[in-house]
Amino acid sequence: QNAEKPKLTLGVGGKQLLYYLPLTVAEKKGFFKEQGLDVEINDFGGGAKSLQALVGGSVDVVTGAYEHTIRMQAKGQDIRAVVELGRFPGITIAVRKDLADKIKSAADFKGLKIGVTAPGSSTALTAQYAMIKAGLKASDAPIIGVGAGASAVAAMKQKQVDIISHLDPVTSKLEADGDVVALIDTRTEAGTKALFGGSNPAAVLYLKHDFAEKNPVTTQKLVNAFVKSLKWLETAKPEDVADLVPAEYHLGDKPLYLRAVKNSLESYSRTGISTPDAMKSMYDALKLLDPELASSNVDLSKTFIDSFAKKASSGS
Amino acid sequence: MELANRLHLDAGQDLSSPQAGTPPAVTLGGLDITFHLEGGSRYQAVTGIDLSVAAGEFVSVVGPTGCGKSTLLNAAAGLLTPSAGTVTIFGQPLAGLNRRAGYLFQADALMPWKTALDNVKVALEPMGVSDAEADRRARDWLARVGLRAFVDRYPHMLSGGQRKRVALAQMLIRDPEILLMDEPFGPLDAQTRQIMGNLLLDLWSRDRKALIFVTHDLEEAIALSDRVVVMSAGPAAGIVADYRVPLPRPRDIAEIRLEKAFHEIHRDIWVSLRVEVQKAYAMGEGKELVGGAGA
Amino acid sequence: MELANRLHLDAGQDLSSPQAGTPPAVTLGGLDITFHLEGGSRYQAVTGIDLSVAAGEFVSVVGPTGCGKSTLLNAAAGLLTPSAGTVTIFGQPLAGLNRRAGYLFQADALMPWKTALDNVKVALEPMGVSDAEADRRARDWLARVGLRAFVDRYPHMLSGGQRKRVALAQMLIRDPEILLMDEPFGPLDAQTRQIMGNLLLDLWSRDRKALIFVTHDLEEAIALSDRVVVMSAGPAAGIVADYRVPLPRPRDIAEIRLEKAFHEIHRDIWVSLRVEVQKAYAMGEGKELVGGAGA
Amino acid sequence: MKRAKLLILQALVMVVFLAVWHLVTTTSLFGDVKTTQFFFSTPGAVLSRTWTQLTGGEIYWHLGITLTETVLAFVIGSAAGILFGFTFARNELLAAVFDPYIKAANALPRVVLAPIFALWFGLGIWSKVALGFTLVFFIVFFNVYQGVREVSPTVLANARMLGMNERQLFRHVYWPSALTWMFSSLHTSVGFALVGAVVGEYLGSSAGLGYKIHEAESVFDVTGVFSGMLILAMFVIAIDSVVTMVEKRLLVWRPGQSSTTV
Amino acid sequence: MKRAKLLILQALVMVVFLAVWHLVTTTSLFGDVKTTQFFFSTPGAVLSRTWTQLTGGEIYWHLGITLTETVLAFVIGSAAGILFGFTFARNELLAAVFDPYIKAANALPRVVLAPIFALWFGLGIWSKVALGFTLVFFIVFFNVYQGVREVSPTVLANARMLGMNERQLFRHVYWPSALTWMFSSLHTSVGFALVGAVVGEYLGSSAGLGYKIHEAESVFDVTGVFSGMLILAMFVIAIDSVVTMVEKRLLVWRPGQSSTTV
Ligand SMILES: Nc1ncnc2c1ncn2[C@@H]1O[C@H](COP(=O)(O)OP(=O)(O)OP(=O)(O)O)[C@@H](O)[C@H]1O
Ligand SMILES: Nc1ncnc2c1ncn2[C@@H]1O[C@H](COP(=O)(O)OP(=O)(O)OP(=O)(O)O)[C@@H](O)[C@H]1O
Ligand SMILES: [Mg+2]
Ligand SMILES: [Mg+2]
Repeated sequence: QNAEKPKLTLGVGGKQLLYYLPLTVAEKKGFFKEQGLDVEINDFGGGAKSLQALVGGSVDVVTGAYEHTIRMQAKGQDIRAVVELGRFPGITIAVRKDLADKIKSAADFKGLKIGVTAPGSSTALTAQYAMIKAGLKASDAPIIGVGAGASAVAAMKQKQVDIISHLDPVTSKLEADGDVVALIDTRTEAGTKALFGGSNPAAVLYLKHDFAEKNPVTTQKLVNAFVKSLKWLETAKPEDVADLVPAEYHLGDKPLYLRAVKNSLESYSRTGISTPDAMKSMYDALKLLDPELASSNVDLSKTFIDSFAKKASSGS
Repeated sequence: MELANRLHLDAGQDLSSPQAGTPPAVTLGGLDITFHLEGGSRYQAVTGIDLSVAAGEFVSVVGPTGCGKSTLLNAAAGLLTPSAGTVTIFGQPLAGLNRRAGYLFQADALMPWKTALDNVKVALEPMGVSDAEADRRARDWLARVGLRAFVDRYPHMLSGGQRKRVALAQMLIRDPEILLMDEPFGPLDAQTRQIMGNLLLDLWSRDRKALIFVTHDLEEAIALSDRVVVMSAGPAAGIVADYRVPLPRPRDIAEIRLEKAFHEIHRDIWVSLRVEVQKAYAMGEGKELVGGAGA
Repeated sequence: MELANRLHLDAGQDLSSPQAGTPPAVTLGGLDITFHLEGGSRYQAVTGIDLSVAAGEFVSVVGPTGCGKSTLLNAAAGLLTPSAGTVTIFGQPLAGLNRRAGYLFQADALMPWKTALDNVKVALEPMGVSDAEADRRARDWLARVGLRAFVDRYPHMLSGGQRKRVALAQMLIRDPEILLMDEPFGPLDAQTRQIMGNLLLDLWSRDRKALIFVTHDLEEAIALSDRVVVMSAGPAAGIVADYRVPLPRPRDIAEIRLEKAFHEIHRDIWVSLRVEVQKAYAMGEGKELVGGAGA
Repeated sequence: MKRAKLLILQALVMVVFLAVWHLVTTTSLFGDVKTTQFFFSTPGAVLSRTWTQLTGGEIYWHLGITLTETVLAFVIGSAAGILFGFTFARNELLAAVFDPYIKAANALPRVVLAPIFALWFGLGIWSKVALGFTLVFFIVFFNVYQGVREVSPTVLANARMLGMNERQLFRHVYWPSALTWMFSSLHTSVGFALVGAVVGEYLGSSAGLGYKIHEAESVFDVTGVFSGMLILAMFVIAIDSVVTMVEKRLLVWRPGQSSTTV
Repeated sequence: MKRAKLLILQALVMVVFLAVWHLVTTTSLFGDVKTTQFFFSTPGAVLSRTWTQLTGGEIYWHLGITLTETVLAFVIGSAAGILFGFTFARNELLAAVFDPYIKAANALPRVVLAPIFALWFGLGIWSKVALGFTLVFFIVFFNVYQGVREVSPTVLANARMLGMNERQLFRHVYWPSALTWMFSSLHTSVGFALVGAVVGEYLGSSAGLGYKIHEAESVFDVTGVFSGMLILAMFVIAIDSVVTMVEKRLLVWRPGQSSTTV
């Protein structure tokens, strides 16, 4: 059966991030081609921008945060995830080395400066969630946007922030340089459980509902490709990943890259399917933090279509 | 004499226009021009100016420096709206620019980004003359003002007198019905002045142009014109005398200075002018009133 | 006569400088000035100019329009580096600007962003005069040129003649040892010219200034100066005659025109000038060679 | 009278703009209402949000920070632009040697430089000032450079003959002559100073209008984004009118467009 | 001779710059070598990477796209700036009415507008052109506007007295008179056109230099970032010299800085 739309555009906010590794794997391993798809990948300055591109119709599908689908449903945009790529958020909350002996948990964050990728982003929400869980108020510590790349590293090295809630490779870089000590690490199952009480969908492939309805075959093929790359990642060693991706991705420091991959490998989804529990835990966290969502009533079954991923898993 | 001249002003039109009945080319009626200054004060440059120039008439305007001669030409050209009074061109009240007039400015007004040739050529463009024809005529005119070897120079590469001659060619090539000329021969030597003067007379006498000619050279004014108008010193300058030049045409401007009638009228005008200049100087120096400047 | 004058050129210094022995204020020796034109061609404006002006001497320069008078003054001011020849100021070869000279430009050179008063005042700033003192002296000078009522005007609010007089005050207030003046009285009426001329003579005679005065008014040149230098027509203009004016000082410029000696020298210069102007005109018109312009 | 007419016309433009905006975002003439609102919100929502913000106190704190950054970037950037513009215009060799480097520097995308600024100047206001500076500086620099070279040769020669030294020439000739050019560039650079500050905040900060806008954008709150931009716009008009006032004062000497009679 | 001296001096500046950079990043005089290299790479690495890229073929594809965007943004932006500049300068009422809106529009942070441009113009080159346009337009606009108003009143009056209509005035008076102003603004806006294109690519695209830089930046490949910027810089110098050539041709009539004798 041929895809209805073999040529499609995919949006992503920071393709090189380990967060989106399954995409690079699918691309480099040729899984899209295998399915007869010609996918043009558009890289955006951030997750929000790629979502806007989807709503505006500039891209067909997006690899982005699951959280976006909840927000969009709350705004009446029927955007749904079709395959889960990351089962743990992959966000690490770390404290600066020289404060490590004083700050032991989120309960001690009061008054400290917390660096996040951007105000309102998932790194910010995770940090605030941790504080609320520890009995503080979300406004007890100033949230500072430090950006996504080298500027985040700079902010920590210069002691502009005390705590950093960030993603790889920033976290691994800081850890490797011995600048920070991780407090909460949602790259691992244990860390995620400790914070959210269960797994928590992170990166997903999402699209407009009508796209899935109009192009079921295309969607299925896409999901097949992603599930295949998840399967590959399940057994891959950090070295395999390093060999697969372009050399520029190695952060100019291969041991660092290997370390970052190793830290992250556990967080990729195994099946591509998210559980309702995990989805609910995410929604509850959002409700707690975002006044706009607090009063919302989103039907979570509309945020994730699991039939494609199920078919892909059983098919392969 | 003074009185006679003043009377002549009113009767001027009939006497001076060769063809009575057609409306005069330029009529300034009760013209007042007041400038706004910084800080709200005003300066009344000229007041109560009545002047009529018939088609085919050559009128020179003389007066002490700063009395308002250029201002008068600006009003006749439509570049300046008078505060009071009327400007009538061939019987029509003037609204906006005076399209039937050519104006030779006192200051440098050539386009600095065009060569002498292009500056003259461009004057023909609004008339729809073809490029080749415009080129030919512009070269011809530049030769007539003695600048054949300088056609390709930009204005900044020309001397003051050369620039003035380019401006002259630029104005004359359009052959306008009314010529307004503000010290056109100022930066020229006496000889070149005569050559240019003869050129101008030639052109003027061919068809019935009206000419208002501002100059500081009284001899030149008399040698060239039908009437010499003397303005008083500013502020609030007016016309104090209007002399008819009783010399026959055609004239050779070099020769005419030797005639007796020339000397008589020269002396007359000189005296009335001298009074005005001294008045102007006294005022400017502030010995009398710092007059009108704060009205 | 012609020959005598040419000889006088060489012997000029001793004859003309009231105090032989001190070096002349300005000496131009074998001056050549050639301009580069677009497209690589050249225009030789003046060539082989030898001119010496002693301290205390008043020299007028006359010549057909475009012959190179302004160019000569520019060279003496140090604004233009000659292609060949030397400029010597009080015995010192001139390098860079001539700091001992004041220059009245032919074109408008007032700072448009300063009022008449400020334009004159600013000339005293390089001399370190205090502000109050500068103000007093500037007002005084503006009054002397007849502009007391116009001190607060910006240049664009002044008439052409008024601007020229501001520039005159601006130059004279500094009291420079050498005065270079390019048609200073061009846009002034005959009366004002005389007043300004007397003012200038007054100033000049007080201390031994050297004065190079470019004018188109031959009568003015004779009435004011010790020597009148006549330039030939360009291109490659030179000095063709150098007349000493045999009139006694002090002079009243209005009266002096009535003397016989005045008329004689006027006629002499007029003739030699006329030849040059006609040559210039013929050249410009291209009847003879389009000369030198492509050398 | 004339002033009133002008204000009415300006208001009219505003009303037409709002009406079109309203039409686009609340009727389905131009596509799906939900999608258009996702991108453009509605004028009503934006205005009411702006009102809420302006009457609340919090925004003024952010505005204050952005204002400080903008003014600093503008002042330092124009001062440096003026200084370098003059220096380079007066020193041909210097200008010729550095010309390619300046052109190249002007073309560097500032967004990419943000991490370096953060490194050098920290995350406080100074990294934003630096970003605004890089925008303002070049605009002012090129205009002042040109302005100085445009000085009328005669006026300059005259001033030099009056014996002015370099400093006096600067004060009495170059500076006034370049003023028109400078003000033309200042009108552009006021805007760019603000852009620099906001983009800097957007890329990493803890306060300021750009921070607010970024926050709103991250949670897809377009209404918040537009109301932030609206506040910004009002803000720049205020700063610019100060520039215009100064300009009017300093350029009194200029001949008006047409001759002025009563 | 003079040209050679200039080139030597320019090379010298470059060498000094590289030497300082080298010193900072390879010796521990200015802090930890690893950290400084993390932020600034080393000149050797950047140059060799640039060399690899320029000798490889791939970069030219990206360069081509960025070039297209830059040129389009520059051409359309300046054309619109010139057009509006002239129209507004010739129509006082229009200028007065729209003045605050133009000032406000100039101050909007373009980064925030990127999604809207993507919506309107898609993800292809046109959304980047739009971004570049918004930068170029205002710079050119303000300068042309001022340039037209700077026309010498006497020259204008003379041209009008010669009977020129609005179109002829434009061709023979306003246009040549505003040229100097325009070119001054074009030198700034060449850079900004490129900034617009690159930032647009940086914010969302699948090709172009900005894309390459963004890619490099997010994997901490500073060497890649700097080599991208270096290529960019060489690039803008090339475009700018074209502008300078055109300028030289069009402004032959201007008096030189000093009087020219042989
Ligand atoms: N824009 C202006 N604002 C104020 N006053 C002005 C303005 N233009 C001219 N004046 C004044 O009006 C008077 C007449 O000026 P105008 O230029 O007509 O004199 P003029 O007779 O042409 O003198 P000149 O022979 O010196 O050229 C002068 O005193 C001048 O100062
Ligand atoms: N920058 C220049 N480039 C080329 N030629 C020039 C330049 N400046 C002047 N000339 C030429 O040199 C000659 C002398 O010019 P100059 O201005 O000295 O004449 P002038 O004697 O002062 O004339 P006028 O009495 O008309 O002012 C003229 O023919 C002029 O065209
Ligand atoms: Mg006048
Ligand atoms: Mg001259």
